[in-house]
Amino acid sequence: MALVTLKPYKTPELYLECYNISPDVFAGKTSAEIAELDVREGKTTVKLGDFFEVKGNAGKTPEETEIRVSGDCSRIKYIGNKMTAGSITVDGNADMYLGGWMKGGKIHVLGNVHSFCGIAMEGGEILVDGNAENYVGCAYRGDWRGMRGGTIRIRGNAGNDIGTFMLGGTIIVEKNAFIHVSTHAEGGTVIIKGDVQGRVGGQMVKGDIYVLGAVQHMLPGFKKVGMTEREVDGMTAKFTHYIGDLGERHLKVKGKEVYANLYVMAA
Amino acid sequence: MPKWITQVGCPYCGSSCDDIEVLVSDDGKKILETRNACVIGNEIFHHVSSPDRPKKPRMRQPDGNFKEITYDEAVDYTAKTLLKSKKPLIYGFGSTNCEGMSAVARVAEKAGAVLDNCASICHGPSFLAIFDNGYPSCTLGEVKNRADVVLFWGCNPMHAHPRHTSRYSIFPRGFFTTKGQMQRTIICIDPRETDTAKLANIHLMIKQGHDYDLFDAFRTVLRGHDIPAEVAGIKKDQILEAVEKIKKGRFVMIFFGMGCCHTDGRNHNVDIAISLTRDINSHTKASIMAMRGHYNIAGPGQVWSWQFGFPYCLDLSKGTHAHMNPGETSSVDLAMRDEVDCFMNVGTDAGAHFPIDAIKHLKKRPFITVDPNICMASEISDLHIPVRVVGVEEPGIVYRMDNVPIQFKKVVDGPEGVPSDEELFDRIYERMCELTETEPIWLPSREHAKAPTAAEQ
Amino acid sequence: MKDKIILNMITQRAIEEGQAMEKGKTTREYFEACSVVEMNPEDMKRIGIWRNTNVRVTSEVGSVIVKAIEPTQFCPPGLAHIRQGVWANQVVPPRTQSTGTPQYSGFPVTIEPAINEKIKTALELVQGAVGLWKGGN
Amino acid sequence: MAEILIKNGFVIDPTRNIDGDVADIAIKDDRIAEQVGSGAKVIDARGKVVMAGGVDVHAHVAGPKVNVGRLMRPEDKLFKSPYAQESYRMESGFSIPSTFKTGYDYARMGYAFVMEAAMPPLHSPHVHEEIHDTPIIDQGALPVFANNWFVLEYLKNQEIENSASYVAWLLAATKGYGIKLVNPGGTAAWAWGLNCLTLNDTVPFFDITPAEIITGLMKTNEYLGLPHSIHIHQNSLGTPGNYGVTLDSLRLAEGMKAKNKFSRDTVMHSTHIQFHSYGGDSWGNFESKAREVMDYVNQQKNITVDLGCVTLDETTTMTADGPFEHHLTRLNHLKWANTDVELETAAGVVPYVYDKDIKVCGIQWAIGLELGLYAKDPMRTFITTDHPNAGPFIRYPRIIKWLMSRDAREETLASFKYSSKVIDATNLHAIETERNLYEIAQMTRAGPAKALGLSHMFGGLAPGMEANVVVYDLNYKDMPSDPEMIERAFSRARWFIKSGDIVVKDGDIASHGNKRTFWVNAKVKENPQVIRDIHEKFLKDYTVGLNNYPVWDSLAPNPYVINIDVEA
Repeated sequence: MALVTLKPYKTPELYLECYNISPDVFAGKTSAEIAELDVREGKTTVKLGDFFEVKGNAGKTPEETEIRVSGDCSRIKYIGNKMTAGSITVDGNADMYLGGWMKGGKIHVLGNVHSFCGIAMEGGEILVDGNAENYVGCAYRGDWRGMRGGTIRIRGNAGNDIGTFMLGGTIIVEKNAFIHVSTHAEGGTVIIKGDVQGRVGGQMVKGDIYVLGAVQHMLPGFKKVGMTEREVDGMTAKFTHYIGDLGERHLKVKGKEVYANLYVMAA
Repeated sequence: MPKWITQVGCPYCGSSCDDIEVLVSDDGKKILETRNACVIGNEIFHHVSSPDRPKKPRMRQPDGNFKEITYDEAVDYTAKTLLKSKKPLIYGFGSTNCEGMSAVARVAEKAGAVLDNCASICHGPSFLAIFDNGYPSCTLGEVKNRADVVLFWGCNPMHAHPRHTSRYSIFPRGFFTTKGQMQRTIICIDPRETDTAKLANIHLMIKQGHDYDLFDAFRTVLRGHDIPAEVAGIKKDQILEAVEKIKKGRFVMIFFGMGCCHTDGRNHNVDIAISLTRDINSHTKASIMAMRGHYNIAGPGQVWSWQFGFPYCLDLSKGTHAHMNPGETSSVDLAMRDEVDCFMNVGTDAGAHFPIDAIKHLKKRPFITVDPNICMASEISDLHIPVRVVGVEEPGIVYRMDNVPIQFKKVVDGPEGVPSDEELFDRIYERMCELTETEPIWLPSREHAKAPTAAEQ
Repeated sequence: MKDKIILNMITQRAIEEGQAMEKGKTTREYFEACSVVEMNPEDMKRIGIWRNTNVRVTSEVGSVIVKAIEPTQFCPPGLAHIRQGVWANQVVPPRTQSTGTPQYSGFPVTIEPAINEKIKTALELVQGAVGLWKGGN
Repeated sequence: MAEILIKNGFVIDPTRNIDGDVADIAIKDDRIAEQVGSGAKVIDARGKVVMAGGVDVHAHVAGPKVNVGRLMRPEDKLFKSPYAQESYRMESGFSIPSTFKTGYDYARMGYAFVMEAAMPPLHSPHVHEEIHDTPIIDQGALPVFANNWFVLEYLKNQEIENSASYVAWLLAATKGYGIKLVNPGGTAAWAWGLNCLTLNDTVPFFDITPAEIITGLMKTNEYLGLPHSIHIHQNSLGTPGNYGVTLDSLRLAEGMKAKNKFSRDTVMHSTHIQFHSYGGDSWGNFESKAREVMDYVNQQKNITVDLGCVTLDETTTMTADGPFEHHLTRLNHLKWANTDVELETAAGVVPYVYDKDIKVCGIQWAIGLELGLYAKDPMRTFITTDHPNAGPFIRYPRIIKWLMSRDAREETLASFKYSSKVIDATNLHAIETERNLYEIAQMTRAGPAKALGLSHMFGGLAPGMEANVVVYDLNYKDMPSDPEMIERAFSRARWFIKSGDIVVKDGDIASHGNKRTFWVNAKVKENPQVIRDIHEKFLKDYTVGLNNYPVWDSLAPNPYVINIDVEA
């Protein structure tokens, strides 16, 4: 692995759109070439080197490229956009669209992330040590094809719209979530280890949700069908099993409707 | 002799009534009387003749006071400010015509601006829901002529759209609804007993903020499943009764408003309402409609959709393509995150209608208001540029809440020397081209074709 | 009796507000239409005020003095309503749930009597917020 | 504008039976001229093909339902704007491009005229707003009539004269071009959630059948002598086994005579015939009936068709056939927009993915091409995709490639997951026909121009015609062996002169030209009953004032009005 470090030395006046901070773009480039990559600030085009001190050359391929952003990226959008391999570590917070449209590789953020983290993700791994704002692992506006694969793990809390229109992959929120989990989902798994306020699984067609804490307001479209023991993220526990959303359409397999599952850990 | 002008459009709410009659003075300059308008519409027509209206741009001086300047100076300042900004935000358009919205789009494209309209703080979530789930809707005439079950969900037309219920939704006798109100079942869902709820056959006094749960209950019942004894503060029996009425309807109409868009879940409250509408269409005919607030607030959604593909929150700063993602490119989020470096408030009053914190953020940078009247935004602006009042002094196309285009007349002359929005923005655009030494892009067939005056019609 | 009460706030349109707004936001009519909070008489009783008493409404983002009135449209206990406009927006949280639209309705506020406090004009509130107010207090 | 001489190209002009002759085309101002002076700008077209500007008889490019499609599909725009050019307006959208992109993309392909295929009359100001924001290309729009209350009532009583007076009034009020029928009666039924699937289903309340509506409007059209024939989207679109209904509808033209002053000799244009040539009785045994349908079209000389070819893209369906879109959303579960328009019509919009690995999509693709290959008279069979329903219009060059190259077809067919099943359900695999450039010119220019009654202006290169001339990078004498080159050449014209302006150079937009809006003003003698009916319906049933209904002249700022004096 070849390590490229980006050390922020200047805060942008507005926000930077850094579609280029990705092993796919860095691969095969020297630190000088990387510093010359375009980033956008509003309608102006500037250079990555105008804001970051770049050290180290990238590997030949994305797989061999490791990027470390040693500093705060609270005003940096699109880190890891569309990346397919390699890794990125951010030593602070990151702004919107972290790992958006990501297909492979690994991103680790030590701080918090803003909204739309892992939007339309297809593969790879995102790990956030802090909190996430809203729309973790969501679809782009209007698209019925949301997150299709990969794993997003938020060690802290997350806001609303987790896994909206999700089709596959796994999202784990280790603390609490606000509202709207797996809305419109047609696959995938969301695990909330803390509490959720409500609207869990609304308009959900297919897929699984695990809540290890409490659901404050259950939707009327979810029906209790029994108790079950399940293994979740390395631990086994007893859950109350609900199916739903009974208000939504469902696919039929051999004449029987297949519902989405909501497992709430038994007290 | 003063003259009555008929079939005049009213530039107030999304009902966009076009049956107003206006008595205009001999010299064609003053409005003496109106007929058919609601109290609010009436106020607008009369306010136009107010002597306090500003007739010249006003620029804030270092001492904090305004000084009148010429339109040329105002145009020059605006053009330079937009060009200098890395990411200006141009917001508003609650009260302009489509001609103005088209002209401002050219300015925004040139300025690399974010272009947003009042939907952003109003029915924006409805757009998000439409993106996700579509919009099975109809024109208001269909409601008048056919609807026999009408739901008002989180909306209060008796206050926000005063003539809606008499022209379209509750009282009118239509082609297949010859008995008017007698033939309609009105269902109102609102946490308060509003004046609209008082007109309803069924009022479900929902627990505020739990609309999504109640919609889910409606859907669940409609699919033949059981629901808990109480949902969102509403007893199961009442829910079953309402669903039964809906199923028995021949044409079910759902109107929804800010009770869905301004509360927790925002877009998903509308989203699931659309799902419900889809479901009802498996039983009978059903449509849904957003109670849009202003007479032409559907306009920018139309104009910018055909010009750029998005109805609001358009980020045109990327040069090559337009980008939209409310939550990121929406005015209040941009303001709170300090993501823009110039704010232009056009035909609306962000000063009064944004949360005050957002205004504090925007005020850190140049702040320009284009509006016929003195308003909160104008009074905190660095520059206020007055324009003519659309629908009264300026004709133009407006889109009613059902997206029907209506050609609004002009009834009186505007104050001398005061331009229309379109004229002003074209001048700003031309100045921007001069300053950047670039050729303006005019579409030859389009530009400056003037709508007819009332007399010509 | 308590000295303050927590209510769920909504801010919505009213025809009085619409009419006054078109007359002008600096008019007496606009002031009277919008600088009010509608709350259930039971809730008023809980903090020991009569209708038409000034109260301080405080949310997570700020506070504003308005006059508590009996609802013109029935408001159940626990719910409060300030008509949309300048006074409401002193307390509306700008958070949007990443949808672009602020939390105009459904946010907690604390309401307490402020009998001797003056209700500010629209201009004072807005200009005051951005350091442009030149009138007295 | 001035003089231009396009020298030494291979000229293909079916209107004068010219097929690849090397010749010069002279342009003086906005017309083709016999000759020009020595000062003319010379364009060297040596080794390249020269044709008249293209004419699209049917595309949904402007108006409310197109815009609903744009509005509700942000994902159609994400990261997509391939050809955006500096110092032109921003371009946006794939299957439902912005108006700017629509004008630019048509121009890049060398198209001069595009007919907006369905205008809801109440929304006509919107249609014209979009048309004037669509640069370069000339456009007209067809108002929809077949579910309009006035028309249904007049035709129920067989009052052709009243129907004609109303149609003439509405064409003028909406600045419309001709008579469009969409799912006759079925859309009116949809207002109550119903449909008319055969020609003899009665329309609820109005007590009239689709067959009577079609015949009545055909008579109305010829009574008025409009430039275009009636333009019909038939009942039962997109349903397995619908070819029977299709043939029944086409047969209604038998015995009808065209009566007009525009050298149009057809009385019915049946649009996107691909969607109406289906056999089988379910999606399981769905199969092609292209041969049956085309055999009839070939022998029935007074009808024209356009193909509506499926292009195998992710696209957006939109039609005034409200019940069809509802049916579609129940099949694919994707978002659904609908707009019922008071007294007039309806429309629906649903995204659709024509996935080449789905058997039905492959069959649909084959049917469109079969129709184009079975056609014996390319002057009566036009290339379209029913944009954006079967695919976006920017795929016309790809359809041309498929029609011109069996290899290209076979390559596509072979790439299907279920290619053998598609082969079983269709005839395409066995068809060896390859269309030539002359036939392509008939199917994209000369033919549609004639059907629209515009053969005196468009579709050919005779002196006196509109100076719409396009130069494609194709060598008539040495056609490329790689079919991709055909697609590429038709996608980006080397030169395109539109009404005398050079609007495209080397595939890029070079000017905004001077677009026009075409509409038809048929003057009939005053008809007091119809005037009374109009006033009454606006007073009682509409929610818009009659005064505010007719489209302002300022909305069609550069009009080309075709005036007709209808003899009593």
